[in-house]
Order: sequence, then structure tokens, then C-alpha cells
Amino acid sequence: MSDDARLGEARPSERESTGKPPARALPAGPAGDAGLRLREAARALATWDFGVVAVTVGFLVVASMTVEHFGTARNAGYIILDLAPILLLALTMTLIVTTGEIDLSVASTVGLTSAAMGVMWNGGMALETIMPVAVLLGAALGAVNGLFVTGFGLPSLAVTIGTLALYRGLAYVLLGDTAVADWPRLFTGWTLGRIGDSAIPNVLVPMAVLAVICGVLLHATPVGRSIYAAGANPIAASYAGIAVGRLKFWLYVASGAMAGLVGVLWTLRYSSARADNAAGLELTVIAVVLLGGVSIFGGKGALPGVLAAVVLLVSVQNALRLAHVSTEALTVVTGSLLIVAVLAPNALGALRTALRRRRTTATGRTA
Amino acid sequence: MTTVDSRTGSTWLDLVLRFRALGLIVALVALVGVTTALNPRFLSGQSVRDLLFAAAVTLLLACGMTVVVLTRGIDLSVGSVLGLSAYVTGSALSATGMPTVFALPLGLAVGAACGTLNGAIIHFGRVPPLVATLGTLYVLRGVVYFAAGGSRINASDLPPGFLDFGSGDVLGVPYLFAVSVLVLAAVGVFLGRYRAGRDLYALGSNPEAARLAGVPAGRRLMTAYVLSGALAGLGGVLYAARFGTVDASAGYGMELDVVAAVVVGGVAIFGGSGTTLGAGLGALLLTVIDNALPVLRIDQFWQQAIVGALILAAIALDRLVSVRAARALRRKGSHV
Amino acid sequence: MSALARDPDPPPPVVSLTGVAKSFGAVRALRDAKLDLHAGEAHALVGENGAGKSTLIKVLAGVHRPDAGTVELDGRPVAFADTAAAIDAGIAVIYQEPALFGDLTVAENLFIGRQPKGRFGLIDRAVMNREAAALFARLGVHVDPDRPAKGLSIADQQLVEIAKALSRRARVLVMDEPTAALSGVEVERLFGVVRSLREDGAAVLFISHRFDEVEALCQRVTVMRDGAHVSTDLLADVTVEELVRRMVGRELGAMFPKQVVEPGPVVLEVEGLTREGLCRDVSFTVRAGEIVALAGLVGAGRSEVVQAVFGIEARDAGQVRVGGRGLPSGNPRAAMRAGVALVPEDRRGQGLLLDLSIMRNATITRRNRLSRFGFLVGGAERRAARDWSARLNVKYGRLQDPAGTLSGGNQQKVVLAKWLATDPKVLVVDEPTRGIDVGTKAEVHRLLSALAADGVAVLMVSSELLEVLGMADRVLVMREGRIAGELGRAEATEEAVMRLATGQEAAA
Amino acid sequence: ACGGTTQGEDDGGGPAGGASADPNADFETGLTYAMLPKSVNNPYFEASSAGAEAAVNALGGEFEYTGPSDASASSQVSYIDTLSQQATDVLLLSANDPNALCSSLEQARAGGTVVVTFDSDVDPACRDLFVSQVDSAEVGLALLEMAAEQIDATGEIAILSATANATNQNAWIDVMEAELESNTSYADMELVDVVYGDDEDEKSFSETQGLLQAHPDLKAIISPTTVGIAAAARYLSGSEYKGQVALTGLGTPNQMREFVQDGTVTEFALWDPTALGELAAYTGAAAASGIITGAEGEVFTAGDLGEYTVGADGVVTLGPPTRFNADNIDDFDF
Ligand SMILES: Nc1ncnc2c1ncn2[C@@H]1O[C@H](COP(=O)(O)OP(=O)(O)OP(=O)(O)O)[C@@H](O)[C@H]1O
Ligand SMILES: Nc1ncnc2c1ncn2[C@@H]1O[C@H](COP(=O)(O)OP(=O)(O)OP(=O)(O)O)[C@@H](O)[C@H]1O
Ligand SMILES: [Mg+2]
Ligand SMILES: [Mg+2]
Repeated sequence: MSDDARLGEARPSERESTGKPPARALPAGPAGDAGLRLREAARALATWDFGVVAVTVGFLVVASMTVEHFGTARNAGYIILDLAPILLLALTMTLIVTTGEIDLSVASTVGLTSAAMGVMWNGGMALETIMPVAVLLGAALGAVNGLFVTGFGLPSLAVTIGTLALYRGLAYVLLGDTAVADWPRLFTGWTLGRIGDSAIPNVLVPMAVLAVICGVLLHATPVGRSIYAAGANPIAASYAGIAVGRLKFWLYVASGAMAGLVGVLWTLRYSSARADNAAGLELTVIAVVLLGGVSIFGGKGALPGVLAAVVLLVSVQNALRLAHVSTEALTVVTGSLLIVAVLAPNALGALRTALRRRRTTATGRTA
Repeated sequence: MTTVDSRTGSTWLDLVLRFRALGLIVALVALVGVTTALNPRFLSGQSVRDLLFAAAVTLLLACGMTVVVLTRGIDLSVGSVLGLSAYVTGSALSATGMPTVFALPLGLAVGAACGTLNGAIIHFGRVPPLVATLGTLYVLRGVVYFAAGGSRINASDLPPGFLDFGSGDVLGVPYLFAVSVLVLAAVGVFLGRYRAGRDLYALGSNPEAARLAGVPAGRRLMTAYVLSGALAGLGGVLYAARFGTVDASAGYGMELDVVAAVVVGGVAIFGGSGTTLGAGLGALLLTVIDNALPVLRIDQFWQQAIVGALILAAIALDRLVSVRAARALRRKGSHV
Repeated sequence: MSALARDPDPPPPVVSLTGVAKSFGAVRALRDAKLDLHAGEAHALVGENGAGKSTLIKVLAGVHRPDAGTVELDGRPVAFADTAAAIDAGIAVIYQEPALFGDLTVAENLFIGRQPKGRFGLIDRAVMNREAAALFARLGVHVDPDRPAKGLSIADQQLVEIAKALSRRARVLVMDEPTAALSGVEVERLFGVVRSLREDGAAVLFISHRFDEVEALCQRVTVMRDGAHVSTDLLADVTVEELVRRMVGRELGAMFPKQVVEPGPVVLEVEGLTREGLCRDVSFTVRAGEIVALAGLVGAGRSEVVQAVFGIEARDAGQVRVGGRGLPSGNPRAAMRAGVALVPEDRRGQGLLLDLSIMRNATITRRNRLSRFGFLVGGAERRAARDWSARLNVKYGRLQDPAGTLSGGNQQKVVLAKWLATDPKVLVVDEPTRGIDVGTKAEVHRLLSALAADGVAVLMVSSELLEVLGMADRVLVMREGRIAGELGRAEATEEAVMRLATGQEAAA
Repeated sequence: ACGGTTQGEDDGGGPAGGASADPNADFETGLTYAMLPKSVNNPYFEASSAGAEAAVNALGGEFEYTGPSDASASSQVSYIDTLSQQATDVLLLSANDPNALCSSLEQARAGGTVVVTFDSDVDPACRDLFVSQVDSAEVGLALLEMAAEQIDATGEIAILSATANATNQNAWIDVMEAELESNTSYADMELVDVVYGDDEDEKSFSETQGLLQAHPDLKAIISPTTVGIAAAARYLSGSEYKGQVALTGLGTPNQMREFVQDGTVTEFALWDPTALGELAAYTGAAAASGIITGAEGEVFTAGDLGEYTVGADGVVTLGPPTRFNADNIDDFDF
């Protein structure tokens, strides 16, 4: 536009105002540029994701050196199998929590889809049709959550506590106290099987694919931007032309569908369709999402951290079992992990600011 | 500007605003009515006593939960705290055979200690409440496991006086329920009519503004979590007194019920608004549902589903009321 | 200096800040700030956006701890641990951004932490509401003390903030752009009250970008630039031009660089627009190349109108057409697709994603256009953001910093940037220069008229009469939700506008 | 695409046949034993583990008692995987689900671990032996018999069970229902309701309340679970129904003692869980030492418990349940 140039000229000292830190423009004192760069680097590194990833890697290394059987490919396989449902549910949960909402009903949705599968199987349907139907059922259940949250504007925590009970209850209505177990080995075998003769479980493939999809969606697409915006300030988001309600609705549908998928995997892995499948898993999923650095108030967080958190939690439990540590300790560790993981970065942050204060005071005096 | 006559056309509106609990009471009455119609025994002395007994503990915890939720917080550790306090008091009573009167203060102390832990982690550690208390939920439960292991405190180990306190009543009102209601009322007054109480609302409504207005956030948050913890501790004592048996799983998974009660009671989950009265009614409503379904001979497998559906219905109703209120407010605030 | 030279033996300052420094990460908000406040004086503090004014008073108010420098009260050095300490020391602050408790009643907002007590230390609500009502009466405004603060317009919120500060009967009253959202009438009343406080011996610090107000209220003025003290004089000794030069360190072009352009075809048509209880039967048109202003007293319903035009709020009746095509009610996306942009009045509430980075904020409205094959990769966003912050001279540390860390005015610039970036056919701006310093204000005005010259239809809501008169081709004056009259550029004078706005026309 | 996989096309792997047994072999020493209960922190399993540990010490092996804190199949799977990596010789398991554990158990057995289930069985194809506290029929009949004696075989009865999918409880309930149908001497007894306390004290407690309110004419409650019967007894003893409504089922003497003494409960039954654990350990040892393979008819000696014979499907049965009443209850302590 013709006036841009003029706008530019309007300010002779444009360099100063085009976003170089004022600290550069002003005499920066003895600490100087080098010090500044150091601090910038430090800040860049001290992001939450980095913290969790680092801790996870560190743990894996130490554990495989100290804990017998931990470092083996076989054990890695078990770990992946164990974390699969948590990780899958955490993917969509991350998206939802980033918009400032929550979905406590995921585990119950898994249970209900699993029970439904059992009923359909007993009804003589083909597994090839049952599986997609189960995923669709999950999506529908998610849509119900979405409707209550976005349509009627009810607090998602309340709604999904309600559906947590409702869906679990319906699961019992469907299957009661029975369990459906005669699943074809062809399929149950696949869920436990390994790729070729490697130690890598088959389930890793869909997991990886879905993780990448969610990661890209959240971090490299307009939708992702909208998700963060909706979480940071819904009003401003709608002023920016984002259909916040619709966005959240579809995220709930996605979460439901994901739970449906997990229901299928769960049923086949344990070759047992039961009303109480995955009971209580929701808290674990929330735990890893928070551990992964996603803000419960929305607008903050990233997927890599969450993925690392899942690996960390599951492998810690695995290592403790291998090390013959009692269940009690396992519970305590899980909890402490959650707290410490959040405490530590804060403590570091406090330390850094303290340091910086002393530095700048020094420069302040010399200035 | 907003030229407003604070009185005109706002009588029912004020009622609703001051008394959001209206919808709940309606629901409660309706439910009891229907149940009694179908099975008169539901209002027989025995079953009413049972109902009040069952409500007592949830009521207490919901009361504490309200206080923290008002500050934009949440306390998921209540179930574990209850378990810990129940076990500690139980074993103290059975082991040392100390007089029953000391049970309450002991339980309160245990709970308050846990609350202090939560508060410290949240305030000094700057850990979001949900994370912190989800953590202590695990940690404290683990502690209970350590302490209790596979052992179990049986009614026979507990002093009869304590059990009498658990099952006795005045004029048909169980002691336990009476205790809960007294606590509820006290906390209600504290929140509604004392400066410190109002500060909690302020903190939840707009933390940054609270800081600018010089509200002592640290002290208030601590108060909230210690209170919540202490009440959960007290709940533990009532639990032990009522059931006489305490094992490592006491209060397991209770947190979600309590949160449900609070939310159904119309306490805003993101802080700033709500009353203990509402939360209490929420707790009562859920307990009545739990007790009514078996009485109505509703198939076991349907019960949980129905509870869920009713929770949804309750919050939807509450929402309806508050939306009405907001719209009226708008009109009230406008000037054309 | 000169101020004190004039006065044979000056009383010791009530408050004096010296050598104050404060940094936020890489940003050095204050380097070497200095300020003296005397009892019974109204002291103006002026400076560009981001000069450090708000930060300085936040140091005084105990919000921030200074990295270096001293704060003295009655000549005694103090270090406020928190805001409570400062409040106890008799310092009351009206912050730049209203910070109310939406869930509490207006009265409780005023008295939080010091509510009047009755028996057993219980809060006495009746007394509290009475005192609140009295305060508002003193300000000559009517806000129901018993209604929740939620839903108050930005203006009413600011009035509540003012009442809050006044109610503390402080010895030091600090006002950070209290008038930004107010219009003439409220401002006059406010000044009346402030003067009486000053005569009672209170020291008043007044931050504003409106020099007419500064001259109307203050005796002395301190100029800040880049976080440092520049000068302190008696107002009588300096001209506005001189002050502006010291603030921005250069000469300023015309304040209202209005370009006369031949208006093109009608782009925006509003017909019989009605929103229950907020505005009624509003009709007007805006042609390409035109700047049309919506003037009126605060609360006249202007924001409601423009919000309905953009579709934020559904309209109860009426039509909105852009380029002849009707817009669906309550659908901002459709409005954006039709080429409408709205710069909302409440930048923090409606404009910004405070926790997200400056970059995200500046590019969120263009997230789709900036994406390649549906993916946002590479530096497209970064380039766009840097480019636009440069055009509007946003002063920031790093593009990744949260927008919330920007100074008030710079936040406003980011909001402008994100909407101008969509190069709209119809640009609707609600209080576009609220809290923006003179330099930038001139640029925004230049920008608006340049956009008009390019054939954009501009609809401007402003409470600042000079701005309205300086920029508008036509002025629509609203009163109590209705359009009270329309004035051409020629007939639009302060008197004419105020008469329509206040409804004295009938009397005259 | 293809016709589709539907029921019946496939049946799980058959029982693990294999090496022939050598009845005269000695018990190997130095074996590692792991006991995996439904969930830890449960007094009943604590008792079993005590018995098993004693046996293992006698056999000169290593004993570990480990398991999840929640009684869910999925968490048991993780523990089985862990144990099979550590190549435990003998796994003593009480299963939370008859099928969910199979694939993990198969891997464990492939790694040479002998899998002996006790208290609650899995699909016979997935384990070597099952040590049954009693056979389902006997328990079901005994429970019904006790109830009948206490209400002289007339009136409404109800059942307060554990979780809705508890394998053994459901088996016993089936037996009772069948018996009520067939046996004429129970003609005047009617089973009006089955409710589930999920083996949670509190839930069982309120379910009992519900039962009594829903069925004013209820004569007896049968609770085939230690948690349930204790909770029910405690409710009854504190309510107006005390003495009016009979209560029987499976409970531990220590929990029920006071209620037998105060007349709330006349008679209830249980096997000795300690002995059960002990037998499980010996069975595992025998199988690991090649003394038995799990085939029907094989015989082995379980320490001072005496001699036992492997029944059909590799089931070893402890014996009929012990009945406890005012006369004998003080002779037991578990
Ligand atoms: N909390 C914060 N974190 C980081 N930077 C900050 C923070 N607060 C202020 N700043 C920076 O400090 C500088 C001064 O901000 P300040 O709000 O004092 O300016 P101001 O003089 O009030 O401007 P305006 O007239 O627009 O209000 C700005 O560059 C701003 O970006
Ligand atoms: N969300 C709301 N809820 C209730 N009343 C509102 C709301 N928004 C605005 N109002 C009222 O509607 C009237 C017009 O609103 P507003 O003050 O925005 O008009 P305005 O002319 O744009 O004033 P301003 O100069 O503040 O923009 C005012 O009385 C205001 O109090
Ligand atoms: Mg400012
Ligand atoms: Mg406005």
C-alpha cells in the first residue's frame, strides 16, 4: 500500500523500534551482549518440554544401566504396549486441555465402546465392521460431551464427570457382569505382535502416525493457532473470527473417536470386552498431560512434552516393578513425580531471576 | 452510563442471584417425592437416618472443596486425606485406647497437616492446584498403603463410645449429620460475611486484581487448603465412626464424587462464585439419588448410568437459571 | 529544578523516587527514573508508550520491586513488600487497566479488604452499599452498587476503579490514564473531585496522553523517555510542543493529517439496527474513502452498534449490507470474509491473547492466508509480525514475549496491526487511539486517512472530540442507543456535537 | 473384502500337554516363587501369602508377594510380564479376569514359568493347575443350606456379591439359582435380588440398606464375599433389622466374631485362606519339580496338609468349607 513507505520514514530511528531488545539500544553495561545471549540461550533451553524430555532421556539411560532386564528390547516392547492407551488418549486430551476445557469421560468411553463391541460380537457381526462402528460410537459419545459443553455452555469438568458416570453405567447396562472373550487370534495376536521379527510392537505404527498428525495439527496449522487462541482468550478469539464453539465441539468428537479406537485396541489386546475396562484411566491421562507442561487453564503447552511425560511415567513404573519395589512406593513415586516435575522448573526460574536481578543491579550501578 | 434503579423488576432476579440453590431444592423435593410415592418406606425413620448418615461425610468434604474451588483451585486429594485420617484415628483409638473425645481433634490435625502440604506446594511451589493435589492424591494414598498394608481395623477394635457416636442420633438426626451441618453453616457464614471469606471470592474472581488490591493471597490460599484438608480429616473420623471398619482403601476414588457434588451445587469450577449451601444441597442430592435407586428396585446395572444422567440434568438446570439471571441483569443494567 | 527555584523553601516531597531501575527479562523498562511529589500538587507524568510510566508507578505502588534506586516517603526510604504495604502507607492507585472482581458486587469491589463491619465483625452490606452510592453520587454517576461488576462496560469499569481509589482518602493519589475511556462530561466531574482532594492537601500524580487534560489539572509535569527521567517543570514554563519534543525526541507532523478524497460508492449500509436494551433503530451508510465517526457520551451504545455490525453480538432487528450483500446476524467470520475488520474497544478483554506471543497476536487474523498448503511453516508469521510491528512502531523485547508484557499503548498498536494486516474493505475502529501517545496517535491518524484515500470505508468510534472533529468526514452522534443526529465536516463543532450527545438541543 | 471373521471360526490354544510326570521325584529347592493376588492390601490374600511363604521356606525356595493396588486385569498383566522377564519359576495367581491374562501367561509359560492359579481361576488353557478353595458346587450348596436352616426354608432371600464380574462369586450364584430351581426342599424360598458391593466396604454397606428397603419381607441375605458379609453384618447390628433378617455367607472369623457374639449372625463359612496359599505353593513346587504335570489323577503330598489328587482340568481342591458359629469361632484366628 502506497502509504507504507511514508509510515516507515515517519520514524528516523526505525532500527531502534523494529524489535531489537531495548537493552541492545541502551548501554548494556558490563554484562554486555555476551551475557545477554547466554541468558537468552538459557531461556530457550529451559522451556518445559526440554525439561521433561531431558528428564525422561536421563531416566531411561540411568534405569537401563542400573535396573536388571530394563534395557532389553523385550521390555521396551512391554513398555510401549502399556503406554499405548495412555498416549493415544493423551493426544486428544492435550488438544482439549489447550482450549481450556477437559474431558474426564475418556476412560468410560473406552469401557462403553469395549462393551458395545462385545454385544455386537455376540450378535454375530464381523469384526471388520465392528471396529469402525466402535470408533464411530466413540465419536458420537464425544459429540454428546461437545454438545453439552459448547451447545449449552456448561463447564466441561462438570459435564464430563457426569458422562464419566453415565457412559460407565451404560457399559454395565450393555454387558452387565459378563465378559466377551472369544476374539479371533488373528486380531488379538496383531495387537500384541511385533513388526517382522523386530522387537517393535505393531501398535507403535498407528501410535506414531496419530502422534504426528496431532503434533502437526497443533503446532503447524491454522487450526492449531485457533486452538491456542481459544484457550488463551475465547472472547478475543471470537473477535478474531474463530468459531470457538465449533472448534471445541469437533475436538470433543475427536477425543471420543480416539477413545473408541483405544476401546478396540484394549478389547483385542486383553481379548476381553468388559464393562469395567480402563476404569480410572482418566486420571492417569490428565496426569501425563499436566506433567507434559500443558496448562490446565488453556493456551499453553506442547505435544512433545506430553509424549515424553507418557514415556517417563510408564517406564518409571515398569522400572520400579522390575526392581521389586512395592506397590505402595510406586503410588508415592507417581505422585511425587507429578509434583516435582512442576516444582523443579519453577525453582530454577526463581533462581534465574534472582541471578539476573543481581546482574542488572550491578549494571544499574555502573550505568 | 448505566442509569440503574437497583430495585425495579429485580425482586425475583435478586432472589435467584442470592439463592442459586433454588433449582437444586426443586430437584431434591421432586426426587424424594417420586421415590416416596413409589415406596413409602423411603421416608421411614430408619431409611431417613441411613440417608443422613450417608450424606454426612460427602457434605463435609463438599464444604471444604467449595472453599478451594472458590479460589480457582481444586483439591483432588480429599479422598486420600480422608483415608489417612480415618486410619490414623482408628488405629490411635484401637491401639492407645485413648478417649473418644480426642478422635475429632486428631483427625482434624492430620487433615490440616495434609492441607498445609497442599497449600505450600501450590503457593510457594507455584504448582497449579490440579497438578499438586493430583500428586498428593497418589502420595497420601501411598502413605496409607504403607501404614495399613493389608491390615484392617475392625469394629471390635474400636471403643464402643466411638461407635455409639457413629450410630447415635439426637431427635432422629444422627450426630454425624449434625456435625456436618454445623460445619457447613459456620463455613458458609465465614465465606459470606467475613472479610477473609470475601477475599477468597476476590482471589478466584480475578487473581491479578486481588494482588493489586492488596489481598494477602498467600495467607488466604493457605487458609483455603488447610480448611479443605482439615474438613477431609474430620470426614475421616466420621467415616471411621460410621463404618467401624477402616482399611487401606477408605475413601478411595471419593474425590470425583465430591467435585461432582460441588459442581452440581452451582459452585463455579473456575472460581469466584458459589456457596456452601449450594454445595451441601448438591451433596445431599447425589446421596439421595444413590439411596433412592436401590429403593426403587432399579436394576443394579442401570444405577450408575442414571446417576450420571441426573448429574447432567442438575447442572443443565442450574445453567438455565443462571442464564436467565444474566439476561435479566443485562436488561437491568441497560438504559434504553 | 526550575520548579524548585521558583519556590523559596520548598516543603519536603511526600514521595520521591530516585535512580529507579527495573528490567523484565531483556526489556529494561526503567533505567534511571526520578520523580518528586509534593503535598497539594497535581503532577503530570508524560511520555511515549513504553516510556516506563506505568512501571514507575507500579514500583511506587509495591507491585514491582525495583532492581535499583530508592523510594522515599516523607524523606524516609521505604521498600514496599507488596501492594498492601503501599496502600497502608496511604498510596492509592488507579491502574491503567481496570481490574475488577466480576463476581463480586460493585460495592464490594470498592471496599474489598476493608468492608464496613457490624456485630461480631460481620460485614454490614447495607452500610457498604450506602457508602458506595454516596461515592458515585459524588462522581455524579449512577452505577448500582449491588449489581455484579460482570457486564459493566469498559467505561463503567473505569468509573468504579476511580471511585475505589477516591474512597481510600489517600495522601497520594496516582492515576494512570484514568480518562482513556471517558468522555468530556465524566472527565470534568472527575477533575472536580480531584481538585478538591488536592486542596485538602493530597498529592496527585496524573498520567495521560491528552495534553488538554494535563493543562486543565496539573501544575508541574515530568517527562520520561526510554525509562529515564528527562525533565520536570512548572507547566506554565513549557509549551506542549516543547513537551512533545522531549517525549519523542523529534518534531511532530500534523496531528490530524486529513486527506480530502472524493467518496466512492456506498460500501457499508446499516438499516434499522436494534439490540434489545442497548441500541434501537440505528441506520447509516459509509462510502468508500469516507471516515464516518460515531460520537456520543460513554454508554451511548456505540460499541454495541459496531459489535452488532461486525457480528460479535446477534442483532435483534435490522440489516447490515457490505457492498450491497447482506451479512448474516452474529457471524464475525462472514463479516471478515466480506472484508470487515473491527478493532475492539477493550484491548485486553477483546483484542489480545495476553499469554500468547506478540507474533501470534499480530498474525492470528491471517492464520489461513499465511499458511502454505494448509501448513504454517517457516518464517511467514514471523516476517509478517515483524513487518507490521515495525510499521506501527510497536516497542517490544522479543516477538516471542507474551503480548501481556507490552505497555498499554503498545498493546493497542498490536491490536491495530492484526486488523490492518487483513487489509479490509470496511475498517471499524472502536476507540482506536485509547492510551496511545501523541506520536503514534498522529501515525494512526495518518494511517486511517491513508487507508481511506485507498478507498477503504472507515467507521470510527471515539470519545475524544478533537479526534472526531479532526478525522471525520461525517459525524453521527448517538444518545441512549439512538442516533441523535448527523453533522457534516463543516457543521461539526464541539458545541454542535455535545448538544446532540447530551440532548440539550431540544431545550435550545 | 473377505467374508469376515466371526465367532466360532477360532478356538484358543489347547491345554499344554507335555512331559510325563515322575511321582517319585523330590521337590526341587532354590526355586523362585511369586504370588500375585487380585490386589495387595487385602487381608484375605495377606493370609494366603503367609501360608504360601511358610510352604516356600519349608521347600527352601525364594518367595515374593507382589501385585497391583487396584483389582484390575490390565494392571495384573503388567505384573505378569515383569515376573516372566525375571524368569520366575512358579507363579501363584488369583486372576481378576478369566481371559485378559491369557496371552501374558502364555508368554510366561513359554519362558518356563509354572503358572498355578488359586482362589480365582483363568481359562484352563492358560495355566498349569488351579487350586480351588472348594469346588463351586460345594460352596453354593453349603451357603444355601446354611440360609435355609436359619429361616427354615421359607421366604425371600437376596444375595450381596462382590464385583459384577467376579469369576468365582458368579459361579456360586449360578449353582444356588440352579439348586433353588431343582431342589424341592427349597420350594418355599425365593431369590428376589442380587446386588454387588464391589468388595468395597462402604458400597456393600449401602447396598445392604437398599436391599432391606426395597424388599420389606426379606428373610435372609447371603453374601459370598468376606468384605460384603462384614459390611452387611455391621449394618444389620446397628439397625432395626437386627435379628429379624438372617445373614450368612463367606467371612473371616476375626471380622465376624463380634456379630456372632451379639447375635446378628448365626453361622457362616469359609475355607482357611492360609491353607489355600500353602497348598498353592506346594502344587506349584510339585509341578515345577516334575512330580505332576496337571493331568487328572496325579497325586502329590503337600507338606502336613497331606496328600492331594489332581482332578479334571488340572484342578486341585482344598476341601469343603469350614462352618463357623458361636461354638467353634473362638478356635480360629484369621
Ligand atoms: N510485566 C512486564 N513484563 C515484561 N515487560 C514489561 C512488563 N511491564 C512493562 N514491560 C515493558 O516495560 C516498558 C514500559 O512499560 P510501561 O507500561 O511502563 O510503559 P508506559 O509508559 O505505561 O506506556 P503506555 O503509555 O503505553 O502505558 C515497555 O517496553 C513494556 O514492554
Ligand atoms: N456486556 C454488557 N452487559 C451489560 N451492560 C452492558 C454490556 N456492555 C455494555 N453495556 C451497557 O450498554 C451501554 C452502552 O455500552 P458502551 O458503554 O460500550 O457504549 P459506548 O458508547 O461504546 O461507550 P464507550 O465509550 O465505553 O464505548 C452502557 O450503558 C453499558 O453499561
Ligand atoms: Mg501505561
Ligand atoms: Mg464503547
